[in-house]
Amino acid sequence: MYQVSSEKFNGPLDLLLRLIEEQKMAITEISIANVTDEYLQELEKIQDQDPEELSDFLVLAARLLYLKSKALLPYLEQEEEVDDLEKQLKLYKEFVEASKKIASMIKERRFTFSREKAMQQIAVEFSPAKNITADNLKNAFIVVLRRLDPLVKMPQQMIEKTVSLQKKIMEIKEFLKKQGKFGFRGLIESSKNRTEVIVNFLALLELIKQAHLRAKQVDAFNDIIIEKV
Amino acid sequence: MLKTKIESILFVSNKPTSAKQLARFLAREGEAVETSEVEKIIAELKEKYNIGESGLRIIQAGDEIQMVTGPESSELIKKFLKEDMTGELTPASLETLTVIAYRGPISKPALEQIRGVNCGMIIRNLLIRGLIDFVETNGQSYFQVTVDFLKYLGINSVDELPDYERLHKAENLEQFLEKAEQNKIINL
Amino acid sequence: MLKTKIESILFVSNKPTSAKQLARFLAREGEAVETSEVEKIIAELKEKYNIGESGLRIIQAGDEIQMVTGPESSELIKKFLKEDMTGELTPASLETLTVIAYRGPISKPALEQIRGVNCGMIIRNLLIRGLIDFVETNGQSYFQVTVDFLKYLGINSVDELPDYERLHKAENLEQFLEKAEQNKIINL
Repeated sequence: MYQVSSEKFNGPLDLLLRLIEEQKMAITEISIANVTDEYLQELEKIQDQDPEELSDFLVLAARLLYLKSKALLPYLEQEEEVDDLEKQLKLYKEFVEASKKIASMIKERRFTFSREKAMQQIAVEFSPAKNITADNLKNAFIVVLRRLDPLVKMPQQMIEKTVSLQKKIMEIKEFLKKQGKFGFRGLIESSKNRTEVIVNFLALLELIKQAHLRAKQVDAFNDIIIEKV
Repeated sequence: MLKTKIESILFVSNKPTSAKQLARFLAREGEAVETSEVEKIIAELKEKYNIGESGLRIIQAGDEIQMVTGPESSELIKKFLKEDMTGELTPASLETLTVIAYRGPISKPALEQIRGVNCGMIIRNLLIRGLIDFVETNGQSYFQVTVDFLKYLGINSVDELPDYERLHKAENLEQFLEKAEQNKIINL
Repeated sequence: MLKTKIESILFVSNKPTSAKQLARFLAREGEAVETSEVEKIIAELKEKYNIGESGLRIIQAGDEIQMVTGPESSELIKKFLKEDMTGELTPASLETLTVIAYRGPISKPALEQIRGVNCGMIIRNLLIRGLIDFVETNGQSYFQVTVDFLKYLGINSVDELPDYERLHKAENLEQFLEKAEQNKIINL
């Protein structure tokens, strides 16, 4: 019901797939990494998005940057877990194509129909049931009301201003001007929600990529120290 | 295939029809056909259904034909159709009845938004059981509980339901419906 | 004859029913029968109606079975019943519906893993339109398409969808979903 104001994309994978198809490339790890910048540009344009959905776009952005920054941050390479974005995107594409086939099946209008019992043919007869009691009704209604709660609260969250990636990058630059360096952990802990965690992470990766700052870690379990270059 | 089409029409039709009516309907829909041709097809369909082991029949009285169940199942069918009308209400039916009781008169779209699922079948069942009925306003049906329902609960009107004032106008429900209306999802 | 009786019941029933429901109803009426026996009879009836020239079909979505008209008669029947089918689906809804059709019964997390995006609102809308429903297992809801979805597409069951076998069991999908579950590091 609360329709997303930007119905341009059916989600982050849809956006990614279109960017790759625009380049007329096959889906490979390389072609995916290659459209990262275009993806981030599109992401900037998406505003007033449902926060849940926006965070899905951001999660994918983080995965793209991770993929792309493997070369820049060689120690990431050592981590054995592989992000199977390529496989996921290929599978997603299969379903996108299947959905087009289903759309054309619907267009053929080969609907089938079941028999309708004509209401007038059935004598309406008052047939109550033992479980119809005032208390049962009241309790059932309370359950219904409770179920609506998250639906009512969600649009209020939407009003919260979206944290913009660009704004975050500026903030970090400003902060570094004054501080010189700071801990990665502190930055993550200062984030108010999942979306902000991801935005902070993205902003950081972007700044490392643009060689504005450098990340240092003494050993695997220590905090990562971010420094101005 | 004309034969499969006539077979389909006989299936969905709730009342008797005739070869002449069928021919006229088909002609209107761009399938020009003689009544005699329709009669021939009906004879074929009768052979298909009325001979041998079959749960369906095509019966004819004068010009009137109809597809019906076989006589050996008639007792069973009567009971099957009554099934829905007896026994406890399912949780989904009870919930639907509740929303209609506390929020009625209410339209089907509004009811479905509140419950978050399709309610077509359940509404039909509650209607047949005489627990709800409806009023029509501007071509939209609004459902409400029946007098029999109130009597069964031993109350005179819905506002005697427990906590009616508070629950009927629950804040989150009002907000929810307001949003739904803004989003032009439902016509309240 | 059990078969003719089941055939009759399917004919009169205006809503989907299941082999289990039928077996239970028949048992109550003194015709003790196993669900598996009813399933066998339904398979026979499907063969009778769904193969060759026939104006009627028996369709199945999950456990739900219903007797309907054949898709060749669609335009005609629509006019005859003066009925209009549901409106357009948005591309996002259609995509979600597609994944549910091929992969159902499917949980919300698995669905969202494939689409890469939150599907809460779309699921809600599809439920309200009656194109999907859900079964609960261990407190988790699993979504699947309904008989109404099949009627909308004019098919007898989901395995008639193009490429069903391949997409239903899409290579590596199981491992892929499992791995995604473990790899929460990346998804934060």
